[in-house]
Amino acid sequence: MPASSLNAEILKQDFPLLGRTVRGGKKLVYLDSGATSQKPTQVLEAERDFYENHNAAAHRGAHQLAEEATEAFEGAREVVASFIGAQTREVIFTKSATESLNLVAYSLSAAESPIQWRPGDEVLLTEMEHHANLIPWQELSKRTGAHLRFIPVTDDGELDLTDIDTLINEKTRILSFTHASNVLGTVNPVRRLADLAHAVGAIVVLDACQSVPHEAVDVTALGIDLMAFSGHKMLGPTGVGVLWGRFEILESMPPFLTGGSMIEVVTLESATYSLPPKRFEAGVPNMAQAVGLAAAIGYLQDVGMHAIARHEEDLVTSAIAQLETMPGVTVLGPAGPRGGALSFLVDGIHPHDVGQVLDDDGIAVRVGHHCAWPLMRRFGVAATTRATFYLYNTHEDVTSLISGIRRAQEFFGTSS
Amino acid sequence: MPASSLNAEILKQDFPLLGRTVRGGKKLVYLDSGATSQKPTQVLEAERDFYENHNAAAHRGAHQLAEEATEAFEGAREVVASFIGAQTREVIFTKSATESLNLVAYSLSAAESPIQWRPGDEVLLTEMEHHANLIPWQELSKRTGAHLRFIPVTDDGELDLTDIDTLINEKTRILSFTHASNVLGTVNPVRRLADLAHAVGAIVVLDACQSVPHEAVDVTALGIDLMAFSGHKMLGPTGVGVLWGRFEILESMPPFLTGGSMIEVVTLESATYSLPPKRFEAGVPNMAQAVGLAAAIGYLQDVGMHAIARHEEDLVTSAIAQLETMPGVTVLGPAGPRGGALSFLVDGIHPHDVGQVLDDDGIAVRVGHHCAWPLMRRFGVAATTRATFYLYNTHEDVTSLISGIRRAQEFFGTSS
Amino acid sequence: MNLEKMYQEIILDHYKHPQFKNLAPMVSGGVEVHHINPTCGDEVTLRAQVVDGVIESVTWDGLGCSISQASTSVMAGLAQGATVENALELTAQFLLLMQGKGVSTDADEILEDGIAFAGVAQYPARVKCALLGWMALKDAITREPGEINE
Amino acid sequence: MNLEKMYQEIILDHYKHPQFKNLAPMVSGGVEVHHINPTCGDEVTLRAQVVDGVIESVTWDGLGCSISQASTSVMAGLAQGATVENALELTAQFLLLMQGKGVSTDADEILEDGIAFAGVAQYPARVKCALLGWMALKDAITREPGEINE
Ligand SMILES: Cc1ncc(COP(=O)(O)O)c(C=O)c1O
Ligand SMILES: Cc1ncc(COP(=O)(O)O)c(C=O)c1O
Repeated sequence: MPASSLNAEILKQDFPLLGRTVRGGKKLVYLDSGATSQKPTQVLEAERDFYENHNAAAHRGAHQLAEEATEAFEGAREVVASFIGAQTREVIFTKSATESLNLVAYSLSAAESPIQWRPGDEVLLTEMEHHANLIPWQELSKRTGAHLRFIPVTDDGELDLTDIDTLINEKTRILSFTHASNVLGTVNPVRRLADLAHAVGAIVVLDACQSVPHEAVDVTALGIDLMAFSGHKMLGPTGVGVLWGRFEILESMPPFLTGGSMIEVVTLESATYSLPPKRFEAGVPNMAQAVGLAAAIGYLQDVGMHAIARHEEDLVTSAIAQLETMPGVTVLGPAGPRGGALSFLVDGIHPHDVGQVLDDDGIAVRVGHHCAWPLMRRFGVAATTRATFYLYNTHEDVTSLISGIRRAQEFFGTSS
Repeated sequence: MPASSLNAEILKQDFPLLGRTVRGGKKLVYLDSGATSQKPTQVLEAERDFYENHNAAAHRGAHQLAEEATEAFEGAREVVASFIGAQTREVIFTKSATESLNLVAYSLSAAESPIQWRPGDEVLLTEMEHHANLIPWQELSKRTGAHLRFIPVTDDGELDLTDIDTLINEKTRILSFTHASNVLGTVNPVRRLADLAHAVGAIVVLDACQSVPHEAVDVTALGIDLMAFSGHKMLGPTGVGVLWGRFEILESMPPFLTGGSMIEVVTLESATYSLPPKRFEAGVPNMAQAVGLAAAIGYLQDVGMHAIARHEEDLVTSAIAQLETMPGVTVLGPAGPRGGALSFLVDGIHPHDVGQVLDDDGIAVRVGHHCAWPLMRRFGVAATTRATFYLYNTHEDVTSLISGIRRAQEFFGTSS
Repeated sequence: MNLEKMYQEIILDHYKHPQFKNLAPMVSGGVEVHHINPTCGDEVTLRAQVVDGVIESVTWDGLGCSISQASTSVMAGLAQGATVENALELTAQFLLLMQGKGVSTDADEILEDGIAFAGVAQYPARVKCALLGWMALKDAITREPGEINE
Repeated sequence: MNLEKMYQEIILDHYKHPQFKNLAPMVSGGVEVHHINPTCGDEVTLRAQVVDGVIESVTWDGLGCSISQASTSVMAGLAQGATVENALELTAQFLLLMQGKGVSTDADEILEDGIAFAGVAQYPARVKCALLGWMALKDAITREPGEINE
């Protein structure tokens, strides 16, 4: 049974990379898990075991290895499904959340899409979307003529729902938004928005990149139709993502990538398509990465998603409290409850320069627009410095961050 | 310097999986590398080293790890480029050849495609294409109205070029075909076809899945425009493929997947796109897999592509010679020179049953339509049994295959 | 598990002498279905005549491996004259057998020759072969008469 | 490499007191370009007046980090009054410096304050910052006069 709390110092030992030093012997303080997480040995071992013992083309051979590879790959699908409260056949392996979201945007704008686009139709997003949940819809809009509309963001970094009843209207065909902001840490009211969108018959898509790694997510409770996330942000390998969809929705959607293993019957002129999930998994799949992702989920479950969420909340609350006492430092986003992405500004020092000083101390944060450029414009900044926390981060890491920022202020002569 | 010949027995020791047994202690004889290859320890170590020492989001962070990850990923791109005689900026990492081919088919049928489709336009394929190089074009044909035409296949399994001057005509906008058949082993005359297609202004796409792993390929010498292949068939990890394209062509193509890291400037309403290769690599990339693929290429280069090609030719020639002496056994495809895919039929025994008997002896072959269903129809069969060879296969493996087939004939009482 | 255990004599017998593999002419009220195994291209065409809930005749033709041919032959033998209800129950039992989930205690009584396929469950890639004809039967007897499905 | 070596005094000076950061009014025959660093959003707007192959004036405005601001300031100082040919040579030298490929022996003479950026080459992610203003210059002085690029 997972414990209700966790010991990050002990967990850290499972992550070989976290033991290394950078910039001439400085201890690494990794606060960039929002971009990509580190991997525990258990995940690396699972991938390796696949390659060394069971590697063959899944679904394609009649020999023992092919059977084992199929079992490993399909077993991984079961693990993912049960992790998010879904049916196994509702889980599609993609290469990334980016592919998952593109799959949806392409499929829903194809000729055989369950949505028959009419002039004036709308797709509703928010001002806080990652480019991965913005540009695919801009492209869809070019193909279908649909108008993009945006739920605005308040100064506190929350969705501004004042006009939600006009934003969600009978022309809304799709609502797609992020569960948790990768910049502000905001956690959005999924169920409420999903219910409003469903009331007008829209399809609801959730970008769960920044939620599934950090808290228990149940797709049924959220009341959504489709959901995307990436393996590499949740202790899994690079090169694997997930698209979940309600089976009825998936079944109504035409394929996206086409090729081997997703067809029923093929002639030179035409092809009929398999049922989901196969319909959406053309080609020899990313088997080892799916297996690695399943191992990552096993690791997260052993630690316990509630313990992880509580631990991160602890860290981010402490970080915010300390940052707020520092002159010249402004934290963006809501006070709480919130996710673990923490963006801040330091008066008179550009985020690149803040990041550089932190890096010199061995502290890895991200600086820039975080692939959410429109949100930056909304806040009138070109960039922020962002720290993100995960299960292996400690209070000591927070302390290092705070001292690093202080050093930056001293270095650039902006400390008072 | 790579030697001119290789010792498969010694190479085999680098492949942990090849040491295992199957079906109750039988020595594994892996003859299914055409579906997916096994991986040497060197590749697994390279991936692991990336995860344990350099893992971070490439192109996205300003800290040391992010620099190292970027260097590892971009270094892998250089390795791939020099392996196929290309410029570095011409190499795009995808998840698979299937994605690469879909990327091309989607991009070339988008509104901003360099091809402006006109009624009556044609896309020319061949009857021997893998579904991955067939169905994406069927879908393109639905979007653009283009007609698909096919270069027929002779009874010997070669392309029938009798009518090539009418098949390639001023309406041909794209010629896409496989370098080497995954079923018949046929190697197609790339340069000749590419030159004919270029003479009418068509874009030439090559499916190099079954050539790049097995012989030295130089994109310039081939005279083509775009080329797709998969890492997992060439000792690399699953979850990584390559699209190569002449820079001028890539630069003229609109993006396919959209999202982070492929844009210049983004507003809520629109985005401008980076130059290739970034334009085609949205999202956090499959870094570890790219690094693994580079290690696989290093391994292949150490052994030497010419030695590999010669070794496989040796094996396949010997196998064909032995099969041809067996009553009731028919080899499909050309006598030679040919690639290493060897399909055959055994009178009175369905390929599934042949495969089952071989499997019982520990011999892994593939049975079925090999994702080339139209080609099966062309030969009037539902399926074949296929053995494929690679650098780690030995003459002993060929002997096992022959005895296995004999056992199948005995078991089903068809041996005379 | 070895080859001999999987390919029981009964299976090889049915394979070499398939029963009811001879499509009866379509009569009014008959149903024809055509099923394909997409992973290998094996096909079966099946015609069934159901009158008042009783399967009066099942005939078939097809291309495929020993397992698919033999299991379709066994299926056709069992289905002749059975009620639709019974045939569906048989199909369910056969499916359980193939999924290796254990079958009811009297399974070998009701499945008769079908029980010989128990070993196939050990080879996941062959399960689809064994099910091809059975799924065609299920499809045919749960349709409206007169339908022809391609 | 440490922080102090990267952020030389000269860099911090230019950052705090950027030169020619004050867009001159557009006059006929002038060129304006606008460049953005897509990985971080930093921007520069640059106006140049070229008469008979000589850069009569370069002014700029922009938002960005210390490195991009300082390097644009240094660039503007060096470019005033230079010939287009010389300015392109300077740009080439600065690019070599940033690529860590070594520069000509008299580089510190011709790049003057620019040589202070040598340490930036150690930080690949910052190289683009240092190049932002220079690339804008190169773009501006190789265009036809009167062009405005967004
Ligand atoms: C000739 C050919 N083309 C395309 C493919 C598709 O490759 P993948 O499944 O790795 O995308 C394959 C292999 O399955 C192949 O043999
Ligand atoms: C909120 C959000 N959505 C989408 C993505 C895209 O994920 P990926 O790059 O793994 O496809 C990210 C991460 O970069 C993210 O934080």
